Formats: sequence, structure tokens, C-alpha cells
Amino acid sequence: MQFKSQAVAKPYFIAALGLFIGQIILGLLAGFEYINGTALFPYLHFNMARMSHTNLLVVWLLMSFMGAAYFVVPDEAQTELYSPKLALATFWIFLIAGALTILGYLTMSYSHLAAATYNALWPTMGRGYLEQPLPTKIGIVLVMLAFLFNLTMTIIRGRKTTIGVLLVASMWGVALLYLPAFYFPVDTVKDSYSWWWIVHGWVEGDWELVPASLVGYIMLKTTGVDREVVDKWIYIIGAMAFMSGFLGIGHHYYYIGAPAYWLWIGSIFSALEPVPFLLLIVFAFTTIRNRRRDHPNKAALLWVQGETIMAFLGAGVLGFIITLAPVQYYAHGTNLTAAHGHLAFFGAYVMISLATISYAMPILRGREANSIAAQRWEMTGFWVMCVSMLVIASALAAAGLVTIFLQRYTANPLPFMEVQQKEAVFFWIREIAGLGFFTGLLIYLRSFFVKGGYNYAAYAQQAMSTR
Amino acid sequence: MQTIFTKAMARNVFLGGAGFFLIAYLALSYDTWQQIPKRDHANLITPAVAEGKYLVDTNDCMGCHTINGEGAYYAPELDVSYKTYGPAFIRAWMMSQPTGAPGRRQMPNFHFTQDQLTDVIAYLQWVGNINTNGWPPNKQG
Amino acid sequence: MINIQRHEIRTATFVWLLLLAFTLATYLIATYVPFGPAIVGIVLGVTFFKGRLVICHFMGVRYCRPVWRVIMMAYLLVVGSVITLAYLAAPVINH
Amino acid sequence: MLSSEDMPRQVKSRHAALPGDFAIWIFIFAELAMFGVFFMVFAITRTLDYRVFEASQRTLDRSLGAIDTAVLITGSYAVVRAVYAIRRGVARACTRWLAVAIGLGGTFLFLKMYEFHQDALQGITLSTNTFYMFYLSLMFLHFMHVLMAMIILGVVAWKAHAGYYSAIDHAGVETAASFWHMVDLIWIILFILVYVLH
Repeated sequence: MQFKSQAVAKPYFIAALGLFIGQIILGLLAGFEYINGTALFPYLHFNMARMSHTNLLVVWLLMSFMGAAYFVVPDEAQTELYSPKLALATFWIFLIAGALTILGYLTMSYSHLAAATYNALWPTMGRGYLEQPLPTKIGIVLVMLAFLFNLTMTIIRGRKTTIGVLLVASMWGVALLYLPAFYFPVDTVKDSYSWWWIVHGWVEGDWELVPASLVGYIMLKTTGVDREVVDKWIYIIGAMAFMSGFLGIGHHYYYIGAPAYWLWIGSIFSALEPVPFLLLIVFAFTTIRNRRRDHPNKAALLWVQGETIMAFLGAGVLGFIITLAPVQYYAHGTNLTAAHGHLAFFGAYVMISLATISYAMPILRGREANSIAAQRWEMTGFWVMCVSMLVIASALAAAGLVTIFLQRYTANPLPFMEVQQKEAVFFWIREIAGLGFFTGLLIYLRSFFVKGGYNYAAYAQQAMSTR
Repeated sequence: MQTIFTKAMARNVFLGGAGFFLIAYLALSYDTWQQIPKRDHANLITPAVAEGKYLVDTNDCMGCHTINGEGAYYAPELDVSYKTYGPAFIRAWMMSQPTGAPGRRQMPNFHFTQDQLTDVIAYLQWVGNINTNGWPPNKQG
Repeated sequence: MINIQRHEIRTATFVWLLLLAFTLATYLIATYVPFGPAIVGIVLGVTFFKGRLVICHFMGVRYCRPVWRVIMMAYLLVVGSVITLAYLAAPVINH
Repeated sequence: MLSSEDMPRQVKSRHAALPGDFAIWIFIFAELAMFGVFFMVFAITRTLDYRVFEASQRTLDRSLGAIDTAVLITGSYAVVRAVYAIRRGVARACTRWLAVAIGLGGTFLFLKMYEFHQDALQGITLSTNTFYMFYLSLMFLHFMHVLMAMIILGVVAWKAHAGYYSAIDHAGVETAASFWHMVDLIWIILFILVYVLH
């Protein structure tokens, strides 16, 4: 760890993993409510569990992105972080605001929460991913501003590399794209239209720069590839992401009331959206194949390779399946969208966060890489989580298909609830896979508590004996 | 001649391409923004509809239901509710919740007054008339 | 070096005039000749050739590694053939 | 015509790299793919929606389309001459030819704006019918590409004028030229698709 202030990333990573556990527990509860609607009902309405599940996801991903930025930017800019104290203060404000919001979701009905937090003053509550009360929304904006101020001052003072600049730029994008949350028109079509600036703008536009630059950074540090090559790849991946993404937002506008030309423009441009994920795979695998050095942190490399593959499967393939207008006419608002959501979020953003944590944590704890035993735990956790998530996505996709063929693409459509009853088996599979995912997560977390650093002598001796 | 591939040009392609398509998107958005009021009869947004929307939002109906396909997939699509079931059924249904049928998905009772129920139903009626390019495929939503 | 330059320029000028001639030809065909399958074929053939001229001579792909030329020609062929099929099928299907 | 076979072999090697910076070629291939998909979808939708397309296509002014094509092709010729000029190291000639190309580009944009204005007068918008939706989207996207190509040519022309480029180092000019030719190639197909064939 070249710079002391990089240590600021440690609390962010730890809090991120903690919130990740909370997210999965609430996901399991929400998944259980699909199976048995009455058991938890008096205590936990489904919308409370879902709200908490999605908001915890966003909060912990933002936590890990901030941690990654605090770790990467000082190293890239070759200078100390502008103000580590401000970073820690922001950390606690963000953590407390997030925790209070989740508590508010779980302990009271949404309308009470709205009344208690002066939503009538400036109505912003009620939209997916943006259920936070007004004070929390303002808190998030302030936290982001402080975070951006800190990062920007650091990179201004230091060396401006492509990875550093793009990471800071994407963080600016995250903050600016959150502002439409305060625009909540009465006209539902305008409301949805602008809502997608945030959701699509984040996950299919701005956030795609984060895996691009973080994969580039980890490749740079672990495989010793020269910076020039990495920079070109990142720019091209970013260019493809934005060129397909800006008009690709049209695939959200098909059936919410926007004009009909979006069916064509949305389909054509979003069909190109998997391209950046494909380029990310090619970049990661070619760089690792002709690497110049063998980095001891095998787990981090596995995470990065896994991330590119799963991101392509989830965001690219599953996304493409439901993106063309004629297909989405039947798949819009079914569990197929949820399947894409789960696999894409996990593949593209959860895994890049875990990859960065897996790379940075040993360094933050003073060693190049964890011991072989610890890495073996970590890799086991990786595989269990990946397989579980693939099963979850498949189960949800199957449920979505049942909805399509019984409720939509059929001569005599059945009512919604009847069709959902027929999909009970898939919701069971999804719940069991969810428990599998939770086990994988616990295995992954176990790896942090395995003692001992990387023992070069032992590894070399072991390598010699086997070769 | 050796292939030239400079980082500077890659950056220009990134910035140029992004800016270019952003402008294209803004132009299309401007056209869309002009047409939305016609497509969803914005003139029919009465205070009752607005109040209905406020109630729908602050009770997180989109946390279980979907409107125009957006929201959660736990409960039926509301876009077709007015046409498929009609105001009287909706009113009675919402007042009689939760059903308590064992194992079935439950909807909480929001304890709306009769006026609030009228507003919510007015909002559902208005939502049902949005020109969503012929979606959903049938009245089941 | 100079005479090579002059030759290059002459080729470019010739290609330019050829392209203008083809454009005029397609315009005249489209305006005065009643449309039939043969005409669609001819017009698209001419367009393919115009595309080839622009790619090889103007874009200079003619002197590059063959893989690029193959890619560009494949592009023209795929797009051209789909358009040809669609335009030939249209009157048939709709009668 | 002197074919290039009897050209001195060593001058025209068959294995040169793509002219200009490879990054622009990634952008060119992406744009070609996008427009290619647009053209194919246009042709297929026309087959399914024949009546509307037929009727609307007749309203277009084909002669204006032909003039646009001629203008763009001449623009491409000017750009080719500019590249040859800079290869000889004559920056002044290169700048002049680039200026000619930009002028022709401006003419094209002016003609296009005239056409858009005519459409607006007749109340034709993106939502009039499927044909006009495709027609206006394609024309608008291509218009933006011509505008962008002109900006790139402008920057390169100014740098050539300022003496940045020489016979040895002129990748920028070739990059701008490649992008412009791509825009011209797209229009050639677009002209046939929209104006000529019906």
C-alpha cells in the first residue's frame, strides 16, 4: 500500500460486505413471501422486504464503489487522498442514513414513513429504487458531493491517468444522475420517462465505466500489462457502452406511453448494448493469457475473469433476450425482467466489487495476497455464489416464460394469480438457490478470517514438486 | 505502415461518440416530451387523479404491483384493473383486504376513506387510458 | 515520385466521375423506367459497385490487408442482398 | 485506365494498415453495423407495410436526393485529394481541399435542412407513419454524422493550416478522411434505399 490514505477504503469494504449480508437475508425473506404469503405477512409486507432488498443492494454497491475509488485514485494519482477525515465522516453519515432508512422501511408502513419524513413538502417517495424518504435523499446527495470533492481534489493535485480520471468521471455521473430523483411529475409517463434517466443511466451507462476502469486497474496491477494498452481498451469499452446506451434507453420506453418510434430505435441500439461486455471479456482474458508476471492473488484474478463472463451472461445475453420490442411485448413486466436484473446486477456490479475487495483487502491488511488456504475458501465461495445465482436467474426466467405462455401469448389468458400459483415450483427453486447463494457468501466471508499471509517459500516448493 | 492506434484518438472517439448520441437522445426526448400530453390525455389529470397518484406512491403500490409493466412482479398489473374489473369491484376488493387465505399472497388494508378510494380509482382509470402502443396483450395484463 | 502522384490523382478523378455517372444513371433509371425485378437488381448491382469504389479507392482499403477488404465486401453483400430480397419480395407478397 | 497492377510494386504494398488511427475504424465498424441493421430493418418493414411505404416514398423529391449524393461524392473526392496533397507534404493544398470538402458538406446540410423544413411544413413528424419514422430517423442520424465529420475535418484542416502535419506524420488527416468516406458510403446506400427504389 503505497499511500497511507488508501486505508480509508477498509471501513467502506467492511460496511459494504455487512450490508451485502443484510441484502441477501431480506432477499431470502422476500423470496419466501413468494412461496408462503401469510406466514410473515403481519410483520413484513412484501413491499417492505423488496424495498429493503433493492435499496441495500444500491447502498452497498455505492459503498464498495466509494471504497474502490478511495483505494484506486490515490494510487493512480500518486498522491495522498485530499482529506481522509472527510472520507471517514462521509462514511459514517452514509452508513447511518442508510441503516436508518432500512429500519424505517421495516418498522413502519410506507405511508407512515412518508408522513413522518415530510414527503408532502416535496413528494419524491414511491418509485422503485428511489423509495428513500426526503431527508435520506438529501443526505445521499450531500454524501456524494463530499465524496466527489474529496476525489476530485485528489486527482487534480496528482497524476491524471485514464483509469483515475474515468473512475472519478463515473462517480460524478453517479451523483448527477441521482438528481432526477427529485423530479416527480404527476404525469405517470413523464415520471417513468425521467425515472429511467436514473436507473438506465446508472446501470447501463455510467456504472459500466466502473467495471471497465476497475478491471483495467486490477489487470494493470496483477498482470503487469503496460498502461497504454489498458487505456485504449477502457476508452473503447466506454465508447461502445455510451454509444449503444444513450439511445438504448429506448428499450425501456416501448410500453410506458412514449411514442412508437422508440420501438425501433430502442430495439436497434439496445441490440448493440452487449458489445462492451463482450469487449470486456476479450480484454480480461487476452491480458491474463499473455500476462508478464504471476500474481499470487489468484482469487482476485478469478473474480475478474468471472465478473466479465457473468456480466456478459446477465447484462448481455439475458438483457438481449428481452430487449427487442416484439419480444418485450410479451416479456414486459414478467419475471424474465427480474431474472435479467438479478444476473446482471450480480455479474456486472456485485462481482466487480468483490473482485476489488479481493484484490485490495490483503494489501490493506499489509500483505500481497492471502494464504493458499484463504484463497481456496474464497474461490469456493466464488463458485457457490456464481452457480447459485445462475440457478436463481434460470428459475426466474422459467417463471417468466410460464407467465408469457399462460397469461399473454395465448388464446385464453389466465388471471395473474392463477398463473403465479402454477409457477410455485420455480419460486421454490429460486428460494433454495438463494439459500445456496447465502452459503456461498458465508464461505467467501470465512476466507477473511483464515490466518497467515502468502507464503512464497511454501508455494515455490510446492510448485517445484508438482512441475 | 504500422497500425496507428493512439490513446488520444480512442479518447476522442469516446467523447465524440458519447456526446453525439447524447445530442441525438435529447432531440428525440424533446419530440417525445411534446407528444406525451397528447398520448396520455394529460388534460384529464384532475385533482382527484393527482391525489390518487399521491396515495398510490406513498403506499408503495409499485412495491408489489406493476403499472405499465414497471414495479414489482408480486401482484397483478394495475394498468388494466379499471377496464377488467371496474370501479365497484376495485373498491370492494381494497376494503376487504387482507383476505387471510392461508399461503396466498396478502395485500395490506390501507384504511382509505371512501373519498381516497375514489381518488385511487380515478387514477387507475386515467392510467388505463394511456396510449402504451397496444400493451398489455390482453385484459389480464 | 511525382509521376506516381499524378497517376494516383488521375485514378481518383476517374473514380469520382464514374461515381457521379452511376448516380446519374440510377436517378434516370428510377425516374423514367417503370420498376420491375430486373431494374431493382440492376440498381442494387450499381450501388454495390459504387460502394466498392468508395471503399477500395476512396477509403484506401484496396491497399490494406485483405481481411479488411473481405469484411467491408461482406458487409456490402449482406446488407445489399437483404435489401434486394426485401424489395423483390415486397410486390409479390402484397398482391 | 491505368490499373494499379502496373504501378511500381514497392509503392503500393498490399499489406498496409487501415489508413488513419485504428480507433476511428472501430467507430466506423460500429456505425456501419448500426446503419446496416437500420437498412435491413427498413427493407423488411417495407415488405410488411408495403402500401404505406409505397405511398409515402412517392412524396420524396428524388432529384434533391441525387444532388445530395453528387455533393457528398464530390466532397469525398475533395477529401481524397487532400490526403494525396498532405502525402506530398503540401499542407496548403491539403487545407484548401479540406475547405472544399467542408463547403460541400455545408451544402449537403443546407439541402437537408431545406428538406426537413419542407417536411415540417407538411406536418410530417416521426409519428406520422412507419415510413416517415424510419425516413426521418435515418436522415436525422446521417445528418448528425455529416455534421460530426465536418467538425473533425474542420479541426484537421486548422491543424494542417497551422503546419501540424507533414509528408511523414499525417495520421490525423487520414483518420478524418476515413470517417468522412464512411458517412458518404452510408448515404450512397441510403439514397438508393429511400429515394430510388420503390
